[in-house]
Amino acid sequence: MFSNVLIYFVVIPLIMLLGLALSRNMKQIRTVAVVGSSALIALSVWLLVDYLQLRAAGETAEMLYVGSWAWFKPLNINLAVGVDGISIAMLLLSSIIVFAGSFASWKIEPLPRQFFLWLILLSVGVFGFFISIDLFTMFMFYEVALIPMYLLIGVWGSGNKEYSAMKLTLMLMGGSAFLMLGIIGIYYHSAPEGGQLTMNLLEISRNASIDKGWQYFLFPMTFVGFGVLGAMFPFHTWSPDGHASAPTAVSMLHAGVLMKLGGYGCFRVAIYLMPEAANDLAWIFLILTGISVVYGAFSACVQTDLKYINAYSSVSHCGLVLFAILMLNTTAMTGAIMQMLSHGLMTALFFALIGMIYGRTHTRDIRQMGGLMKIMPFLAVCYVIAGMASLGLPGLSGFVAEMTIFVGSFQHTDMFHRVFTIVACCSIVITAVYILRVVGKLLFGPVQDEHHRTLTDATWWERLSTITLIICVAAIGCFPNFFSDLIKFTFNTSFAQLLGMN
Amino acid sequence: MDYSQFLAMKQEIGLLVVFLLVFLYDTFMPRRSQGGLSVFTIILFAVFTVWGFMPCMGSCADSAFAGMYVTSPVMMAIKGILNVGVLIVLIQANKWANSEIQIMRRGEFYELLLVTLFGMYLMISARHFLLFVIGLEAASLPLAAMVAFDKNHYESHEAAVKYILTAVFSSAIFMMGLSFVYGLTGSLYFSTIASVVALEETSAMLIVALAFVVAGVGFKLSLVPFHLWTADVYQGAPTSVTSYLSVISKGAAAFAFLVILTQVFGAVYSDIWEWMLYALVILTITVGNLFALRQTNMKRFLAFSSISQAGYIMLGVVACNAMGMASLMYYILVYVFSNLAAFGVIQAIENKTGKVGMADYNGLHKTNPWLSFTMMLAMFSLAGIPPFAGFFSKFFIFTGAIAQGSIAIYVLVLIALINTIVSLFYYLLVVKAMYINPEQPVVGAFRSACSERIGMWICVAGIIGLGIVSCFYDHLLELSGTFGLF
Amino acid sequence: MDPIIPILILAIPLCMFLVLGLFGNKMSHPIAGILGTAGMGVTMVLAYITAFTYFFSGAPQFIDGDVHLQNIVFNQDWLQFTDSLVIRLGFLLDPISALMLVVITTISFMVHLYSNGYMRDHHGVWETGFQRFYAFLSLFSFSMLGLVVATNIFQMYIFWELVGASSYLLIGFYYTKPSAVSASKKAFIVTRFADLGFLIGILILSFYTGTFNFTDLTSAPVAGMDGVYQVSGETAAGIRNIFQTSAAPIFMGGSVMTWALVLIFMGGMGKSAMLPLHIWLPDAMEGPTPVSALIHAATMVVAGVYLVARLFPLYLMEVTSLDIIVVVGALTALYAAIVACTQVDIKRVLAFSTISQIAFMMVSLGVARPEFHHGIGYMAGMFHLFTHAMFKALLFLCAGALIHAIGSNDYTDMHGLRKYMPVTHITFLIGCLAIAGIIPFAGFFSKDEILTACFGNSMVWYIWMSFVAGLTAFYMFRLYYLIFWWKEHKIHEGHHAPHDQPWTMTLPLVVLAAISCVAGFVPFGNLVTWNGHNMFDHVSFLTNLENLDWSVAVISLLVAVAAIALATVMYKKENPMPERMRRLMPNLWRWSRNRFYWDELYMFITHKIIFNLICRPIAWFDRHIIDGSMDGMAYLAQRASYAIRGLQSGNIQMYVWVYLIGALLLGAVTVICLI
Amino acid sequence: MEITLLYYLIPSLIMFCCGVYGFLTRKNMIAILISLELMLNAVDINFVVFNRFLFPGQMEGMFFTLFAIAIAAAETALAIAIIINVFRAVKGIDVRDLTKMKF
Amino acid sequence: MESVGSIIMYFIIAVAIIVFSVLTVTTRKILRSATYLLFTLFATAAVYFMMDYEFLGAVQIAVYAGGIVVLFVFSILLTSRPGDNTEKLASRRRVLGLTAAVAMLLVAGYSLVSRCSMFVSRPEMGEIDMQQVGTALMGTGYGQYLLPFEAISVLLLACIIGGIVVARKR
Repeated sequence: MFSNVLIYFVVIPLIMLLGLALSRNMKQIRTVAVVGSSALIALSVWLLVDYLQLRAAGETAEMLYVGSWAWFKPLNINLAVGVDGISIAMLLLSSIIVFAGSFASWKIEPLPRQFFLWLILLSVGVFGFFISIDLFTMFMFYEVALIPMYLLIGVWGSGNKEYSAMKLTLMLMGGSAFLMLGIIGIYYHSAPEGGQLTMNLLEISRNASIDKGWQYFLFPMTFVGFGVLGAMFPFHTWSPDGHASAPTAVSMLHAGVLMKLGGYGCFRVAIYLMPEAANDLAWIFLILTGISVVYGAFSACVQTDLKYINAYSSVSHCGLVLFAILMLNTTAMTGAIMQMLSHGLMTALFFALIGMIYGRTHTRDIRQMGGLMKIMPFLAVCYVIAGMASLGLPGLSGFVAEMTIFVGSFQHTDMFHRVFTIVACCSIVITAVYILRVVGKLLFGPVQDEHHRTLTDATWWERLSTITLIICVAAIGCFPNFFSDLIKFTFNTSFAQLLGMN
Repeated sequence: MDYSQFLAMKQEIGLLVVFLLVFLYDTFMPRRSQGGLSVFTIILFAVFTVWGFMPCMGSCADSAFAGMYVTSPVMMAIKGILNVGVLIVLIQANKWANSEIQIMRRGEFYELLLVTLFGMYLMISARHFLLFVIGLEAASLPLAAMVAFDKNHYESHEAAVKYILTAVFSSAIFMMGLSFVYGLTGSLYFSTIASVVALEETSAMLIVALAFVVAGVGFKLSLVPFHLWTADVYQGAPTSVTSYLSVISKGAAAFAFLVILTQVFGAVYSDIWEWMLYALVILTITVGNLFALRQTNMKRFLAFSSISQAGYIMLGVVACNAMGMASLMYYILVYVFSNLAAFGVIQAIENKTGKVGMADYNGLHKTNPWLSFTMMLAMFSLAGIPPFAGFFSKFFIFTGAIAQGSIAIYVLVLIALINTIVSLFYYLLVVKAMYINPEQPVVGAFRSACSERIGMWICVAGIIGLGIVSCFYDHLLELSGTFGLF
Repeated sequence: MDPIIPILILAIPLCMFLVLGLFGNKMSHPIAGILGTAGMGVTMVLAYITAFTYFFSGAPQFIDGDVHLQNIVFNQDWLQFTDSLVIRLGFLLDPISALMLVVITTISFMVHLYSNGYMRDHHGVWETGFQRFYAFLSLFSFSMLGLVVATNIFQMYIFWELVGASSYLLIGFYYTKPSAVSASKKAFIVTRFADLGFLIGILILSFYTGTFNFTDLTSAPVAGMDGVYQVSGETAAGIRNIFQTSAAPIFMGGSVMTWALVLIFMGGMGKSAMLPLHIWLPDAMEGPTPVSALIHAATMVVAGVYLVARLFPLYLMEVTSLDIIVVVGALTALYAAIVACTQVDIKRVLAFSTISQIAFMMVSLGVARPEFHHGIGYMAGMFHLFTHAMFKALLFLCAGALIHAIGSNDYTDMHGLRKYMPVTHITFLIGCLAIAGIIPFAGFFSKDEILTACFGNSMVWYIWMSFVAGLTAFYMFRLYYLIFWWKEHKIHEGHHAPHDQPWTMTLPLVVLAAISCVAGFVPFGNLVTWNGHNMFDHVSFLTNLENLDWSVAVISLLVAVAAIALATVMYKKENPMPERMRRLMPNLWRWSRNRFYWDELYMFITHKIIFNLICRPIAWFDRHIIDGSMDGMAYLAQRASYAIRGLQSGNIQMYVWVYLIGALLLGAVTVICLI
Repeated sequence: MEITLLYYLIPSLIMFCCGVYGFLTRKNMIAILISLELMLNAVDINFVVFNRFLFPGQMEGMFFTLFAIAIAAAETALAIAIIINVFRAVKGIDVRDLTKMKF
Repeated sequence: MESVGSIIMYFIIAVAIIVFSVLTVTTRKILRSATYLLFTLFATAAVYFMMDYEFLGAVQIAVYAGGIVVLFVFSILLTSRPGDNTEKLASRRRVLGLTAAVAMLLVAGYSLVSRCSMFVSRPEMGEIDMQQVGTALMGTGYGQYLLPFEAISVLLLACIIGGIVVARKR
C-alpha cells in the first residue's frame, strides 16, 4: 500500500495533523505547516514530472499509479487510487494553495493550532478526493473536506459568521445528500445483471451497464450534488455569505480548491459514468450554468463588499467550468479544467489579498477605501494583477482558460449550444466592469480614509504567499499548451470513445 | 422434559448469573465492603461481555424449547453489541451511582438494569409471542422503576408515570394485536404463524393485527406517532438511565422488530408492511428532526435526535434483506458509541454542575476542551460525517435499503437524506454553542471522574475506529448472510 | 530571414517591461529612462532592418517578381484547441506588418525620448512612477508589435487585449485623479465590449473555416496567377463553399460570413473609436500626453484599420460588410470633425481629429475595390495610416510641449504663444498643414488618394469626404490660431514666461516634422498594396506626384485652402466672429460642444438601464428570492417545528390518543388501500 | 340461536374501548390504571375465546392469558408504586398536573 | 344448538361486562370505579368458566379480583383526599375519548366482522384437567411453557425490586 506514491498525498497531511497535535508553540505550528505543505508541493511536482515521463514512455492507460486495496470487501468497496493528467493538475493546484494558505494565516488568532488542524484536515479531504477512483472513498473524502469549513468559518470567521457557516455547511451537505443517493444508485447499476457490483470508476465506465432510464435519474442527482459545490445557479447562495465570513486562508482554500471538487466531481462522476444522460440532459444544466455565468457577473457589479464581489465572480467563473464540462467535447472540457486551475489560483490570490487588506483597514466596503495603491503598493499591484487575470488578460491564466472554453464550446454542432456560448462570452465584458470598478474605487483615486495612510505594506510571508500564486497564474497564462496537453491526454484516452467525440 | 435445553441459552444464563451475583453481593455483603459493588459489577459485566465474544461461544445456531427460543451467531452478535453498550453505560454511570443520593440504591440500579437487559435478550431470541411479550415487559417495566430513580427531582417522577402508563397502554394494544394474530393462525410460534400467513390471503384482520403489533414494538423504538413519551421520559430520567433507554433499549427493539416483521410476517412484506414502514420512517425522521430543531435541554434534544435516528434504523428493516440487517446492526453498534459519547459528556457536566441546558455549553471548549471535543465527535458521528463511524453506518443503511431496488425506496432514501441536512443543523447547534458562541463559559474548568473519562475514551475510540476499520461491518454482513431470514 | 531579429524585436520591449516593472523602483530615474529609451532605440533599428530587408533585399521568400509575399518568419504553437485550431505565436512579415513595424517603433522611440523631458516638472523633479511609466510604454510597444506581426487571428486577439490593457494602465497613469481612473475604466470597458464582438466573430469564422491562420484565410498569391482576389482560388472557393453550405448560412438577414466579418469589424470599431464606440477616446486624453501621441493617435487606435486591412480579402468576398464599414467610417469622420470644431481642450480637439482621420482610413478601405486603380483605396488607407501616425504624433507631442509649458489643456489659457515657443510653433504648423492636406506635406498625398478612391466608388462618398477634409483643415487651423495667435499671451504673476522645452522634447518634434514634410513622397504604391503587386512600374522620388489624379487633387487643395482661409479670418485676431457664428447655429454649436450627447446617452444606458435595471434587480433577486428561498426553507422548517409542538403537550392522555389514532390510521389506511 | 365466537368478541371489544375511553378521559391516575386493567382484561378474553372456539385442540390462548394476568398484576403493582411516589412528591394524582415537561 | 340456559347465561354475562365496563370508566367516584372493575373482572371470570377454563377462572378471581382490586382500593384510600371523588370532565376531553374509542371499535370491529371464521359456534370439548395444565406449564416441548414460566419469574422478581426501590421513602 505504501509503495504507491499517491497514498502519500493523504499520509503527509495526516502526519502534519499529528505534528500539529504535538506542537507546543506558534513556531512549531508554523514549521509543521510550512514543511508539510512544501513537501506536498514537492510531491506533486515530482508526480507531474514522473507522470509526463511515463506518458512519454508510451503509457496509454487511462489512469496511472493505479492501486486498489480492499476495504469493505463484501460490498467491493476499495480504497482505490489512480491519477491522470487532470487529477495531477488538481493535486498541484491544491498543494500550491495549501502552501499559500499556510503563509496567509501566519498570524492567525485565536487558537492557531486548532485552526491549522482543521485546515489540514480539510486538505486531507481534498487530496483524498483527487486521488480516489472509488466512488465511496471519493465521497467520503468529499465530505471530510466539507465539514471543517463549519468550524473554520464559525470560529475564525468575521461578520455574520454563524449564519454563514451554517448556511454553507447545510447547503453543501444538501448537495451531498443528492450525491449520496446518486452514488448508491450508480453502485447498484455498476455491473450487468449478476456481475460483481463495484464502486470503482474505471470498472463502472468499462461495464457501461447503467441503462438509460436510470441514467436519467442518477445523472441529475450526481450533477446537482456536485453542482452545489460548484456554485451552480440556483444553489450558489452559500458562496457569497460563506466566503464573506471565512478567514483568509479558508476563503482561499474553499474558493480555490473546494469549489473545484464540484467541477471535478461533475465531470469525473456524473459525465464520465453516465455519458448518454449527460448528452441528453445537458441542455437543462447548460441553461442553469449559462445563467450562473452571466448572473453571477451582473450581481458582482453592484456589490460593495470585496468578498461578495469576489464570491459572485466565483459563481460566474465556476459556472463557466460546469458550462464547459457540459459541452462534452475535448476542447471545451480541457478548457473547463484549465478554468478550474486558473480560477483556483486567481481567486485564492484575490482572497489572500482581500484578507490582507481587510487585516489592515478592518473594512471590506469598497466605499470606505480608496487610493490604496499609494499606501500599500505591493498589495495593490498584486490586486491589479489578480483582477487582470480574472478579466482574462492574455498572459495570465484566465485568458487561456476562457478562450479554450469559448472556442471549444463554439465547436459544438448544435445551434443551441453555440448561442449559449455567445451568451457566456458576454460575461467577459461584465467581468471587466466589476473588476475595474473595484480596482478603480479601491486602489486608485484619492485616499478616502486618512487613517489608512499609516498602514504598512505586505510582510514577507504575505509577499511569499501572493508571489507564489502570481507566478503560477502567469505560468499557466504563458505556457498554456503544457497544461492543455496534460489535460487533453485524458480526454483523448478515456473520453473519446465514450462520447464519440472527434 | 429435557432441562438440558436451558444450556442452549448460554448468554441468558450467563447474564442471570451476573445478575444473581450482583444481587447476592448487594444483599449479603457486609456494609463495609459495599463500596466495591460498582467495581464488582463493572468487572463482572466486563468479563461477561468478553466471554460473549469468545470463540468458545461458537457459531452455533441452536434452537430450544421446541423452537420457542433460538440463538444464532447474528443474535450473539447483537447481544454482544448490547453488552458493550451496557458496559459503557455502567462505567459512565459509576460516578452517578456512587453519588451521595444514589448510593443506597445503586445495587437495585444494577439489578434492574441487568434484568431489563435479560428482557431484551428474550425479545431478540424469542420465537414465541408469549416469550416475546414477557421479554418486552421485562425490558420495560423495571425501566419505569429506573426512570423514577431520581427521587429528588420531580421530573423523574413525572417521567416514570408517563413511561409506565404509556408502556402498559402500548402493551395492551400490542397484545390486542397478538390476540388477532392468534385468532387468525391459531398459534403463537413464529414459524407456525409465518407458514399460516404465507398461505392465507390478506385480510383486514391481519392488517389491523399487524398495525397493532407495529404500534406495540414501535412504542419501544419510539417511532412517530408512538413516540410522544420519549422526550419527556428522556428528559426526566436520570441521565444514566436515559442513555441506557436511548441506545440499548432502542437497539434491542429495533432488532426484535426486524425479526418479527421478517420472520413472522415476511410473506406479506410487499403487501402490507412495506408501505406501513415507509409512512412510519418518513414521519419518524421528519417529526423527530422538526422537534429537535428548537430544543434547549440537551437530554430532550438527544431524545428527539434519537427518534429520528430510529427512523434511519428502520430503513434497515424496510430493506428486508441481509444487507439491511447487517446495516441495522452496524447502525446500532455505531449509534451505541456515538450516543453514549454524547451522554457521557452530558453526564459528566451534569454530575459536576447539574446543568443540562444547551446554553450552558456556550464556550465550553475554553474551559473543557476534551469534553467539548468528545461532544463534537459524537455530534459529527450522529450527523453522519466522515471519517467518523456515523457516516459509514448511514451510508450502509442507505445502501442496504436501496438494494431493495424499487423507485419508491429511492424516494424514501432521498427524503431521509434530505432530513439528514435538518439533523445536521441541530447537531451543529451544539457544536456552535461549544465552539462558536462568544458568551463567557458557563461551566468552569473541571476534571471529570476517572470512570467517566474511561467511558468517553471507549466511545471516542469507537467513533473513530468503527468505520475506518472495516472488519466490524464485514463481519456483521457475513453473519447476516447466514441468518437465512429472507 | 534569420528569426533572431524578429524575436528580438518582440523580446526587447518585453524584457524592458519586466526589468522596469520588477526592478524599476530600485533604479534611479535617469537610468530607467535611458534604459527604456535605449531599448526602444535598438528595437527601432532592428525594425528598420527588418522592413528594409523585406522590401528591398529582393530575397525570394519576400518578393517574387513584382509581388510582395507573405512570409512567416517563425510560428510557435502556443495553445492547441483542436487539431486545426491552434493559437500560434509567430511573426508574419508582409507589406502592412513591415509598414507597421516602422511606424510603431519610430513613434514609440520618439515618445520614449520625449517622455524623458515630459515626465519632469520645470525644476527637473521626476514624476512619481516614472519607471512604471516606462515599463508600461515598453509593455505597450511589445503588445502593439505583437499585434501587427500576428500570424493568426487569435494571436492578434491576444495582443489586441494586451494593448487594451496597457492603454488602460497608461490612461490611468495618474491614478490618484478620479477623472483619469474613470477614463481608463471607460476606455477598457468600451473596447472590451467591442472585443466581445471581435471574439464572437473569431469564433464564428473559425467554426466555419476551421482555421485561425491568416495565411489560410487570405493566402498569398500564387505565382503566375493574376487573381482578382488575393485569396488563392482554391481557398476562396473553399471558404465560400463552407459558408454557403453550412447549416445556417443566413442569420437575421445577413450571411453568416457577413455577420462574422461585421463582428470582427466591431472589434476594430472599438479600438479605432468608430462612431457608437468612440466615446472612450476623448476621455483617454487624461493620460500623459506622450501616451496620447503613441497610443491614441499613432498606433493602437489604428489597430482597427489594420485588422480590416489584414482581413481585407475576406471582406472583399462579402461586399456588404465593406459597405457597412464605409457608412460607419463616413459618419464617424463627419461627426468627429464637427465636434472638433468646438472643443476647448486642445488634446480633445486632436482626439476628435484622430477619430475623424481614422475614419478616413476606414472609409478608404471600405471603398477599395480591385477593379478601381488596382484597389487604390487599400493602399491609400495604409498610406494615410502611415502619414497620419507621423503628423498626429507630432501634433500631440507639440500639444504635450504646450501643456507642459502652460500647465493647462485649454487653449483659453494659451493664445499668442508663437513668440515664446518658436520650435513648437513651427512644428505644430507643419503638422497642421500636413493634416489639412496642403501640398507637399504628407497628408496631402494620402488624403488625396483616399478621395480618389472614394471618387472611384461613389460620388456621394467623394463629396462627403471632401467636405470632411475641408472641416479638418478648418478645425486644425482654428486650433493653431487659437493657440499661437488670437491675442497676446497673458503671463500670470510669479510665473515664468513659457519657453521651448529641453532637447529631449524638441528633438522628436523636429524629427517628426521633418518626416511629415517628406513622408508623402514615399512610393507607397510599390510597397503596400492589397494584393502585393506593385502599382507602378518604376519608382522615383516624385512617383506619387506624377501619379496624382489632378482633378481630385486640385479640388481637395482648393477646399483645404478655403477652409484655412476661413479659419484665418475667424481666429487670427481676437474678434467677435466666432461668437456670431455660434449665435447663428446655436443648436449645432451646443450639440457639437457636448459631443452630441453621446456620453450622456452612454451614461444613461449603463447607469440607468444596465446598472439600475439589470444589475441591481439581479442582486436583489439573488439576495431575496434565491437566497430567500433557501432561508425560507430553514424558516419553514422552524415554523413547522413550532406548528407541531402542540403534539408534545406534556399531557399523557394526548400522547395516548395520538398513539391510538396513529395505530388505527395505520391499519385503516392500509386496509382501505389494499382491500 | 347460536352463540358464535363474535358474541364473545364484541363485549370484549367494548370493554377494551371502554378502557381506551377511560384512559383518555379520567383525571385520576388510579382511574387510568383501572381503565388499563379493562383493556388488558379484554385482551385476555379474546385469547380465551379464540382458543376455545377456533383451536380447541390446544391451550396456547389460555396460557397466554394466564401469563398475561401475571404480567398485568406485576405492572399494576409497579404502576401503583410509582403513582404513590408521585403522590408523595406533588400531593396529588391528577394526571393533568403532570405536564411540566412538554414541547 | 346451545341450551337455553347457556344462552341466558351468556346474555347475563355479556350485559354485565358491557354495563360494568362502561360504569367503570364513567362513574365519578374513584372507589366506585374500582368496585365496578371488580364486577367486570368477575364477569370475565364467568366467561372463563363458561369456556370450561376453570383454572383460568380461578386465577382470574384470585389474582385480579383478589389481588389487584385490593391493591387499587388501598392505593385509592392512600391517595384520595376529601373532594377528590368527584371529577368533572371537560367536554373536549370526552369528545377525544369518544372518538378514539369509537374509532377503535369501528376498526377492530370491522376487521373482526369481515372475517367469516368469526361466526363459528363452539366446538365440543371436554374439560381441561389440571394435569394437562401442569404438564404444559412445566414441559419443554411444543406447546409447553417452562421457559416463559421461568422468564416471568425473573420479571416478577425485577418488579418486586423495582417496586421496593420506588416505594422506599428515600
